[in-house]
Amino acid sequence: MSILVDENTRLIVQGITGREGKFHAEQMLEYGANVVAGVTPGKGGQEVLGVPVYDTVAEAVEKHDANATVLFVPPRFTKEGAFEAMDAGLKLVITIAEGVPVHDMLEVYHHSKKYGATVIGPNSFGVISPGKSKAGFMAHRIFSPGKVAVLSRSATNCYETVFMMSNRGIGQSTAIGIGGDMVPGSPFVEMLPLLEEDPETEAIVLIGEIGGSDEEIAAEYIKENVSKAVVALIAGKNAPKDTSMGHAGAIVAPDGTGSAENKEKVLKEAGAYIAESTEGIVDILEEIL
Amino acid sequence: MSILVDENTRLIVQGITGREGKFHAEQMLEYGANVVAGVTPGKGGQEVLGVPVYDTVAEAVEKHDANATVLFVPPRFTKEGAFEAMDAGLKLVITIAEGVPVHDMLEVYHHSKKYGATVIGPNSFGVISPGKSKAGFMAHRIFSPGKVAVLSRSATNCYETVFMMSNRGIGQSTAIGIGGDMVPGSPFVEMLPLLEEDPETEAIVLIGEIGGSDEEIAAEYIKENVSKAVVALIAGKNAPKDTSMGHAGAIVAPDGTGSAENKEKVLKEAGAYIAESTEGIVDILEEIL
Amino acid sequence: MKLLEYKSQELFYDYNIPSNKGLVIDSLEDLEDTLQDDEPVRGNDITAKIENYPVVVKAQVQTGGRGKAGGIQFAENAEEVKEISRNLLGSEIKGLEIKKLLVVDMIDVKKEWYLSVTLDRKSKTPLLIFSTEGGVDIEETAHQTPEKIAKIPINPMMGIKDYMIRYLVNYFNIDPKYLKPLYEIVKNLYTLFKEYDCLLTEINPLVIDGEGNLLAVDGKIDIDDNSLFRHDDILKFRDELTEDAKVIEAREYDFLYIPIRDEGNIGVISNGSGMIMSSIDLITKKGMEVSCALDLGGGATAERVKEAIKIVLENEDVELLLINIFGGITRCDEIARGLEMAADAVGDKKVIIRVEGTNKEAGLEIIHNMKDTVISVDSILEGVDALYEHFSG
Amino acid sequence: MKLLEYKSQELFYDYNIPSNKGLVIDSLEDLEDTLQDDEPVRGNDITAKIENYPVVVKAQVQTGGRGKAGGIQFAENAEEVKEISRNLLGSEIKGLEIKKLLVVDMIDVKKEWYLSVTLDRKSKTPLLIFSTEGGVDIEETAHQTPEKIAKIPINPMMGIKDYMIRYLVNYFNIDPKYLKPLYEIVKNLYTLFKEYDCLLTEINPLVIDGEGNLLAVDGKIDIDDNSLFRHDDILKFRDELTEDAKVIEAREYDFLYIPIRDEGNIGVISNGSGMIMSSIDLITKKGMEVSCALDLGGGATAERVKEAIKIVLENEDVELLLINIFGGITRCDEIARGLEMAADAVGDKKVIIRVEGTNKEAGLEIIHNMKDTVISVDSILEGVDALYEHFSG
Repeated sequence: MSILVDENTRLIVQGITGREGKFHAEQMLEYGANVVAGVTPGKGGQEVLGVPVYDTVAEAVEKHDANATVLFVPPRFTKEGAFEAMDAGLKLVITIAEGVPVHDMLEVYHHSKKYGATVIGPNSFGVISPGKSKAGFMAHRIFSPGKVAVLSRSATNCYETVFMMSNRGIGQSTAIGIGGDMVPGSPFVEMLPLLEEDPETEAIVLIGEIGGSDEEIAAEYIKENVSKAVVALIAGKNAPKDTSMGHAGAIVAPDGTGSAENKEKVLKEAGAYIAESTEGIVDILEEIL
Repeated sequence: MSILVDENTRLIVQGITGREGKFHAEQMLEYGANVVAGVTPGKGGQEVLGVPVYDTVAEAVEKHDANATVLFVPPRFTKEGAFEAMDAGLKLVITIAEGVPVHDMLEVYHHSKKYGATVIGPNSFGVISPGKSKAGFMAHRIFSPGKVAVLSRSATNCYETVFMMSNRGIGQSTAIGIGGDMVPGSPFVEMLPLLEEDPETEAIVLIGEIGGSDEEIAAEYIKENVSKAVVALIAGKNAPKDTSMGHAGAIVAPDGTGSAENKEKVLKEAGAYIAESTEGIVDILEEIL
Repeated sequence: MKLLEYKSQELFYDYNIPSNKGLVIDSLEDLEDTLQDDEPVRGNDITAKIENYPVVVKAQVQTGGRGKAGGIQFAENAEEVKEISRNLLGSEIKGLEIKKLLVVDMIDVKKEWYLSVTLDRKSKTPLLIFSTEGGVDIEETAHQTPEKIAKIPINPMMGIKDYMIRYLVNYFNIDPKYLKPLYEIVKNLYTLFKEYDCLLTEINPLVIDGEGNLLAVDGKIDIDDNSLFRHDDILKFRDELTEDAKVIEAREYDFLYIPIRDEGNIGVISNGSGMIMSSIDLITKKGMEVSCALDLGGGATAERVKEAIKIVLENEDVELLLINIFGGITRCDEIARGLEMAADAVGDKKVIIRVEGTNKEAGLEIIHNMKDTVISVDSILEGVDALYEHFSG
Repeated sequence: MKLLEYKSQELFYDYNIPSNKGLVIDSLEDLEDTLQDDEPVRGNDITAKIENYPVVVKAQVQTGGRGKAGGIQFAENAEEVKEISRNLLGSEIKGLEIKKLLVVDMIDVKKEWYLSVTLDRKSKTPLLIFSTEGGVDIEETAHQTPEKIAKIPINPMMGIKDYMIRYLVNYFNIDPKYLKPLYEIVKNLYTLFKEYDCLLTEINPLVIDGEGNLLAVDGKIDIDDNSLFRHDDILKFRDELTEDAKVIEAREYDFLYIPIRDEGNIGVISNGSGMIMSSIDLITKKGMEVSCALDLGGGATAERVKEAIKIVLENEDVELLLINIFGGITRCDEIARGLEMAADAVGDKKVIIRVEGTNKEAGLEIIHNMKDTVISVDSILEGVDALYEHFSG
């Protein structure tokens, strides 16, 4: 029992017949994920890696009682794919694609709230509960089971952190790619209650970056509701204003909204430990655990 | 403290400068309702019956901390008016108009669920908590304070029932006009939890009629969740199929969906007392209270 | 408002839903012109003419079972079209006058499907219904073999997505080549459903013809009466519907007139839909039958009450009249004066009247001065008892 | 993608938002033709010509403070337009070349308002922002007198409703005669915002002219880069934007090149946005400055790595290069071989390289065989220390 994804997750891979989808489905299967079906319109009836493929998510859900999906579909089809998944009754939809139009995500975001579905990503490595299951494309070898949850807008900063954590004997309960886009399906604040409740999580690493207000909103929540230790890093302190740093969401507005300074300030006020580098995160974890 | 409307209700009347709006605002004020403001676009700055009028609901809410609204606007403007009210933050929206297009109500219905707002009506007499306050056009003289809640799709059947109840010494906690349309803002089932919780309500009268499945859905809920006595009447047993009986919602589908027989059957199975006439409702109430 | 078949077909055409072309005939003179000029007489923008015989001539009436009643006939040539038209135009099917005929190409039917979008009151969403068993009574299919019908609720903020159709195609084992055309038809049908405030848009049958095309061969559209203010193009067709003349007459006074049972001999007038239904229920429970009911709505004046009484009593079947008023906005004295003014129409017929509410005393005073065929009662139950005393059914 | 003013004005025109007419000049030759023929040279469907002098000549560059920098000038006659154009075209404002001029009618400005629709990341909805204090820096106003700015979140499923505008008109005490035209403009601006996948649509100032008309006199539109696949008409204007040549060059290889600081002398190459930011943060914290950064994205081949290194090192300001790779899809040996292939571009410049992850050993073997200006480190902190040793800032 971990949050979002674990050994009970019956996973669908949308886009399983594509190059990326197939490659990562294989990786997921190797890692022990219970990939019960794949979906590719027009490819229903085939098998990929021994996994049956369906034309629609609804069929895959009906036949295999799936309860989560990960989308390896191009960014322009992510909205449609997420809608199809929610419409088929799935309450966990993990989206990977980088480059999803933000207006598409607005629709997905508001729909998911209405349906009570959790959408992770896009522009995310996915979700992994080390030793149990994974749904996404993260390099799972660097992860190790343990008691620290990691939430990250950035894949690479998450990898750096987790790599050092594992090397220094600090395992992870679940790592979630919040994603680097302007409108993530599930901002930090929506994951925090799950982690606060999760008996397998003892501390939370929050890897944020410049842009938006999701870290500030998380800080408000942490202040009032999170009893577990939170270690936070905000990347992009020295990025120029009004310039996208690669992630569509990593941009400080001309008026200063989204600056690293403010995020660090309110997180600190909320009681979080502030790390100066990914290595610093692990130093703090070693100290407090 | 009654459900929906009571002495703490700070009511707005949308359309207060219209003939109907003004007449019923006066009635409501006479009854003791706390009508804090009126809204009519283009009439902001005026006063009606000593009540200040604003151009927008948002202004009325800001200035008077209103927490509910009743709409005396023509059916074709009901959707817009309800949206404006919800957008201004109001969580209780009472709509009166007969003849609101059902596709408009579909939008209002789904929006209200998203916002967590309660919409009563349309095609409803409103809501009254006798002796405390009222929001609507019901003939309040026939009501009397007491411990029986009345939910009714029909105004006239409600009046008949309440008139006899009051004459025979059975008062009402709150009476709610569910409304006679195909898609009511709040079907029976959404009012039942409030009444089950309400310490001032001891028994519930449910006046349904042919058409739709809202009585069946209510029956399911009653079976599992309602401990208080429920007395139900279903009007329209002898109405011809596929013919609207005046209320847009009172129509049995060609396939028999919405028949009185089925509604009575499932309500009975759910433990409700079935009355054969409005007078019968009062007979049963006398017996069980 | 339920549109006639030809009007539904026109809307299908407007929404790019392939339907079989047809021409509409509403008089024999027009028919002569049409057949001579080889030009259509349709009062709309679809051009059509008879190009190939045989054709099908379909009576435009709002009732099921037209075929069995002789309302659908085949013609091999122009003479036969004239002959059939002469027979059908002006005649009646199930009491409904045939005012218009639709003449359409004969379709080479390979398969018949069922497709509709309806408003599902249970889920408060539009509902897409599809079956490969079309051309028959869908309610029958739903009852006998529910697995042969697929029902898909449509999220109104999402609309029709192609995965829904992929699902249908797989579920029913349909040749994938129909995926795209079926998707287009469903999407367009849903757009029509939304844009015209429909309660129902139905294609039955949706036909696959000899060339593998999908064609809407018969259609039903029901438009929300409350939305007609924004559909002028539809409103103007209301009068051509084969409705009860009394319904139309009552509508002019803003009353709702409802024919109840052919065998009934009791008329009911009340001021509200709920009371109408309750009155009918109680009367029927006593073994009597209601012929018709009229809803005054709120606040009727004496003048309008008079007209309402005349409309009901001019129905020859009505021998007894029950007036049941619970007055809020409606004033009891206006009701009483209206009854007074309708004395001629009442004649010797028995009227049971019950008034309650606003100005009851003033009303009763007027009523008590009337002749003794007007019987005043104090509740609906008393009223029904009084009816029973005079019931001759 | 931030559109130039003239392109924003064109979209306003397309969406029925009244804007002041203008013509676009991109060469002196065209200008001559235009002034002679009295015909417009705009490459689009808006016809405009200079009808009345004086006019305003506005440099089309993507930066604030154009006016102060001489980018907005007034001309009394055709000669002055030519003179100004000769001076401006091809010159630079804040390092950005002026490729186009917009010549517009001089407006008799009575009032200046501010209006925008932006994507509010906090509420995840579009946000309508309005102020009667337009024509100035809205961020300044927001800071100094926040009560002079109204912000209204827009429910994306609901859109713009007229009560929102009624509210604004009352809040700012605006003459009610502007209610309707303002409503139309806001509604159209929001439609534009949605249909063109905008992050920002801004009119500043929205002017009331001498005749009491509302006019969009300057506009900014920012379109989501990720949506450009469905906006071909916009995509083709990307090249005319005055962007860093290196950004364009890098984009051809699907890299993201980000100029960081003019004073910087360190280049950073990494495989992910987060690592880029982290690297810059750590370098800056040590008192050093980054000139530019390049994000390889995932899975770069040796050939592409070579090109990336060349793009960064061809920047003359770059004296030191940090390559920081955490390889998942990206293979460390490909990185190392790319560096090998870029030997010419590297020359004698110091390269600090850190590789971790997939095929690390193979990568390190290649790196260890390189000359000693290539310094291999085992973590980003070590890398920053190594940079500091060689820093000459």
